Amino acid sequence: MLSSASTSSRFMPPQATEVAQNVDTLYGFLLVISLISCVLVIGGLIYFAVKYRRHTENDKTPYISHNATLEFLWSFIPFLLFMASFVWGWIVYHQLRTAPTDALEVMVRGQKWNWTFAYKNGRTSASEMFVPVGQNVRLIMGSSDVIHSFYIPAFRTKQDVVPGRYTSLWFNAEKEGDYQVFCAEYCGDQHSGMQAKIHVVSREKFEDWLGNDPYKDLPLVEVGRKVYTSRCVACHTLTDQKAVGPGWKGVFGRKEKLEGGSDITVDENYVRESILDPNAKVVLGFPRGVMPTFAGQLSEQEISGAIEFIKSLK
Amino acid sequence: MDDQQHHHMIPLKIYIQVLVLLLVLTAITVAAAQVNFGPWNTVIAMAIASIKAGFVLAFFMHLKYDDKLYRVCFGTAIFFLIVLYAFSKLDIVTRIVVEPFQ
Amino acid sequence: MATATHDPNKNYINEKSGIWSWLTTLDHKRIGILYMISVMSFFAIGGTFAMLLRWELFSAGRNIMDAHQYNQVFTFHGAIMVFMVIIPGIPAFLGNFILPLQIGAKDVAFPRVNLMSWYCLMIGAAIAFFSLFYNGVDTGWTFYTPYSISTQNGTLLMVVGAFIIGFSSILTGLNFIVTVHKLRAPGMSFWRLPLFIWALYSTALLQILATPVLAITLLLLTAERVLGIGIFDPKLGGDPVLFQHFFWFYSHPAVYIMILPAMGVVSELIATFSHKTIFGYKAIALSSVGIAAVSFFVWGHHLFVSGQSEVAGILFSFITMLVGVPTAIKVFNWVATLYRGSMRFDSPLLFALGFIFLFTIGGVTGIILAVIGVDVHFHDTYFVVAHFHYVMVGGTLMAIMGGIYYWFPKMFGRMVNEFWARISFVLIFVGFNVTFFPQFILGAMGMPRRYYDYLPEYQSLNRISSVGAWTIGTGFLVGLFVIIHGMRKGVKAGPNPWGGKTLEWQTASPPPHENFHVQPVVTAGPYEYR
Amino acid sequence: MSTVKTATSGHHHHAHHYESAEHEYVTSKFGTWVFLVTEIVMFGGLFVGYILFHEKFHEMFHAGSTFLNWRLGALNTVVLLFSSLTMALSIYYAQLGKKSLVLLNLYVTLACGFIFLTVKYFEYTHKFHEGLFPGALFSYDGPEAHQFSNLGMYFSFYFVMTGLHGSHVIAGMGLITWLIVRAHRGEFGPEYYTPLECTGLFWHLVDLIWIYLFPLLYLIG
Repeated sequence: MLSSASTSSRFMPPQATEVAQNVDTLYGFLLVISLISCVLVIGGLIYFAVKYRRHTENDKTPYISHNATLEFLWSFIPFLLFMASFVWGWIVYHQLRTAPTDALEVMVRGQKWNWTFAYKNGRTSASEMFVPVGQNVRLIMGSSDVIHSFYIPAFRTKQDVVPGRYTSLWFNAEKEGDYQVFCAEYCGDQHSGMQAKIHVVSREKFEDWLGNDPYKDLPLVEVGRKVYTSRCVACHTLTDQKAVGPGWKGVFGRKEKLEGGSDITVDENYVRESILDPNAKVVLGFPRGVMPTFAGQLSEQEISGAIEFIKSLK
Repeated sequence: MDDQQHHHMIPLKIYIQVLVLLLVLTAITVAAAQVNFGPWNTVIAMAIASIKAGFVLAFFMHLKYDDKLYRVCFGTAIFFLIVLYAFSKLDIVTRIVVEPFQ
Repeated sequence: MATATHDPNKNYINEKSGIWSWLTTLDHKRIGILYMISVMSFFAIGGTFAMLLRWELFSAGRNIMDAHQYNQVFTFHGAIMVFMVIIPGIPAFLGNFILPLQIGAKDVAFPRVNLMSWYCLMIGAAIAFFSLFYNGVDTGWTFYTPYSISTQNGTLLMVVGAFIIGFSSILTGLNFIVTVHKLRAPGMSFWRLPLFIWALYSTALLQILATPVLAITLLLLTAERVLGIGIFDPKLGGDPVLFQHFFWFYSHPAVYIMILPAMGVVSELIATFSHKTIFGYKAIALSSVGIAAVSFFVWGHHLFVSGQSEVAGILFSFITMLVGVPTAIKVFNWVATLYRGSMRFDSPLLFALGFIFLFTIGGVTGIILAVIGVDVHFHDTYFVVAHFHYVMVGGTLMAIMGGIYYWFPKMFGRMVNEFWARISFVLIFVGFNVTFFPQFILGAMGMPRRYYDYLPEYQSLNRISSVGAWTIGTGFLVGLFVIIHGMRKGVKAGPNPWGGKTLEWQTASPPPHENFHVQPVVTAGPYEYR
Repeated sequence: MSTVKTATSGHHHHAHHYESAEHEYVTSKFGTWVFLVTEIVMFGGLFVGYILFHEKFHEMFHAGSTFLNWRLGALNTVVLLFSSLTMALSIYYAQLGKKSLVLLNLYVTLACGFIFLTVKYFEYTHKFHEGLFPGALFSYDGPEAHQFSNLGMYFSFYFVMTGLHGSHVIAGMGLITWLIVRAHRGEFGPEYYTPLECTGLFWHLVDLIWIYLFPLLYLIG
């Protein structure tokens, strides 16, 4: 009976958590019921349609108005099947939504178009997070602008991230690997670009990653490149092509016309100000109020790194 | 062709009595609001308002003497509003508040 | 009124002429035709947006438009199809034309309100389209806050447009309830009403009781954008999840406003084209009303992952299962009607059988989504997109096409070209499955919906889907030509070309202004094939 | 095809698709009641929103309601209740065929509408003067504003609810003016007073909504 469950899992992302296996088994069961009911209904439809074709214009058809037992059966049996799948669904849902108490807690912040993560010891990362294998992890999620949704297909779990309050989600990854994270609630232009990766690694690698400083003995330009790949790639390109924001190649030192009509040359102060307060001086032709502020989210080292990186793109 | 049978008419006296009753009830609800019964204030105010509404519906809007269908209409509207309130309230009350750390 | 001598070739079309006679008509049949023209043109526009969507999704990365334009295209596709095509579709077009005829009335209860309902649709649609000049709308047809509050564009105009279109739906519902209660032909008890009328009556209940909540929600959203009242805006202490509660309290009954009339059309088609009385008349009639009633308690299955509490989620999942039972009963009754019938595969029957085929798949996937444990994975993915297209396009649009071809002789006095109508069915049916079945698999693989760009591994299925979409487009184009050709050059049709037993087949085609020269008296049920 | 109206008092030809004037009367009344259902559900949705937020921010709503002048609210309640009576009486006298009394009652009802709106006008200007604007426009910085950051939300509800109700009062007054014009033409009498009855039902509903609005906003807050 569960053969179709295994065939279905061929079209599903890998089952990386125990909950994912339970969800897939339930989905397999539902697929089997659906297959049977489709075969019954559509098969019956086609069989009757072919068998009872019209021979002459005044064929006599029997006056069958109803049949109580048949009608009872085809109401009660679906009702039982629906109740069974409801209860099974409830059990799986309860498992999905009750986080074990000893879980490793990580703060997740959704912001128009990237995800940032903060661990208890102050270590932060963007667009990617590291998690030890076989460890219960509980994400406490908030949004600083609109509704997003943290969706990990491989863990079969998803939870909206609602501004103004916190929501949570938990998982226990059993297999090491990189797992894709999507934003699943429409949140504007780069909704499809708002992705992240969960790296499930061994405990030692995780402890090492957690402890070290991500920019240890990296030149400022490389720090800037890391900041770019994790925070800015969704809206800025490394060429001179405009995505949502300006392309960075050759922008440094260029003279730009602002919305107010005055001119400005792109220097360190303008870049720093645009990072901390993007709507202060908006260049003509670019949408106002789209770039979020990074004040309080980027350290001094990361901001100066970003500036150096932009400067290096001639 | 016009089989004009006279529709039910409420005597003038009853109209006047209903208005007086409504004004008295308004006075009561205003007086009751001055006294602080704590959460009971809301219940009293809504009860009196519902009584007043009942009188307006029954007499001024002829619901008491009219086709029962109109009562069904009014009742269904109220019923589905209660459903909207009940399910939304259930969600708000049973939400688990998630606390951040740090 | 004395029975004037009625001139046989005088009917509602050629009785008066000139555009003004159409724009100020009070005849329910003419208003039905006005709605037909509006709904079909909005469908053409919405369909074009769908073609653009599928072209952009043909391969990963940028094809023909950038992200912001894509977001506007899917918003307009959704809003036009929902508010202007599929909600007014059957009730206002086929319903307006056929309801008075099927219950033996001369017109709907309030003809002027009926015309006002059409103008509400057109004015609302005009305002909604006007948002294109204020750099469009990119919030999705659901207008979720706080995004719909903060985005600077024409959202306000589309919200006001949808608000006005809502009144068109309310007024149609009001007219139908009063007409069914007060203007039935002598002898036509509630248990002798055709099933299409039962479906329209249940839909009217939904239109009356649910649409006003949409009106107040959109009004609050307008006040939110203009005055910043803060009820749905978290920055001012509001609760965006409450917006979702209010929005879906209307929008789930709205999906039953879309499907119930379609079920009514299919009941008519199955009974007439198998020349056999419908199986389980009372069961189908009561399940229409049953679905309408239970549909008010299930909206929370749209909020399973939105931050709604677990308790509420479980309750909504349970009640959604209950609404599945009457839906299943209806499908089983249709198939049972075919047993020992005498079927001729005219285009209306093909669309009815296509409806049952696709609606069954849509229905079972709906049950899968109602199981809360599984829905967490499938919510907001292409699995959901495939599900609601199976029930909306596979359901309501197939029923609209079936209904048009079925009542075409009654409406225009001519028959459509059967061969090309069947070609259009095959194109739509095959194209539809090729488009949307792969999307179930895409959803299972985790591809989220409303995605402008996707990972390379989703590309092959998206390509198949896009090719299928263009086949549907061709199918509907062929259908359009069939209708236009049929109107002008179709073979003349008699009053009852299909051998139907309901009242509309007892008057001329196209019917005179007052529908029946002699007031029909009903003595038996609607499907008396003895 | 449309209802043909003749000048003689109260005589009226019903529309062609009805069997009799009585049939038209009953159908129109049923149609009005179904329309009232949509009004009740719309205002009801607003009331549900208000009650949900009232229970969420209880103290803030209470503080907000102290700004309202409950005496003006009570006066408006009395005015609307009285106008409900005069509206009902205009139908009563139409059934008796006393055209002058019908007109008198309609004029009094209209006058009550104006009184209601002027009282609302003073309440609104008083609030604007103090800076009690809805939501984000809230610019009052008295002690309560420091105590509750979202005090503006109470006034959002206040202005949306009373504004929507006020617009329905204006709509009702428009209908009554149309009735007055037709009453002057002598169209209403014992045989035909359907428009009076339907407008009356609408006006009573507007009064009914104020009966709930007054305690919810002014008294318990």
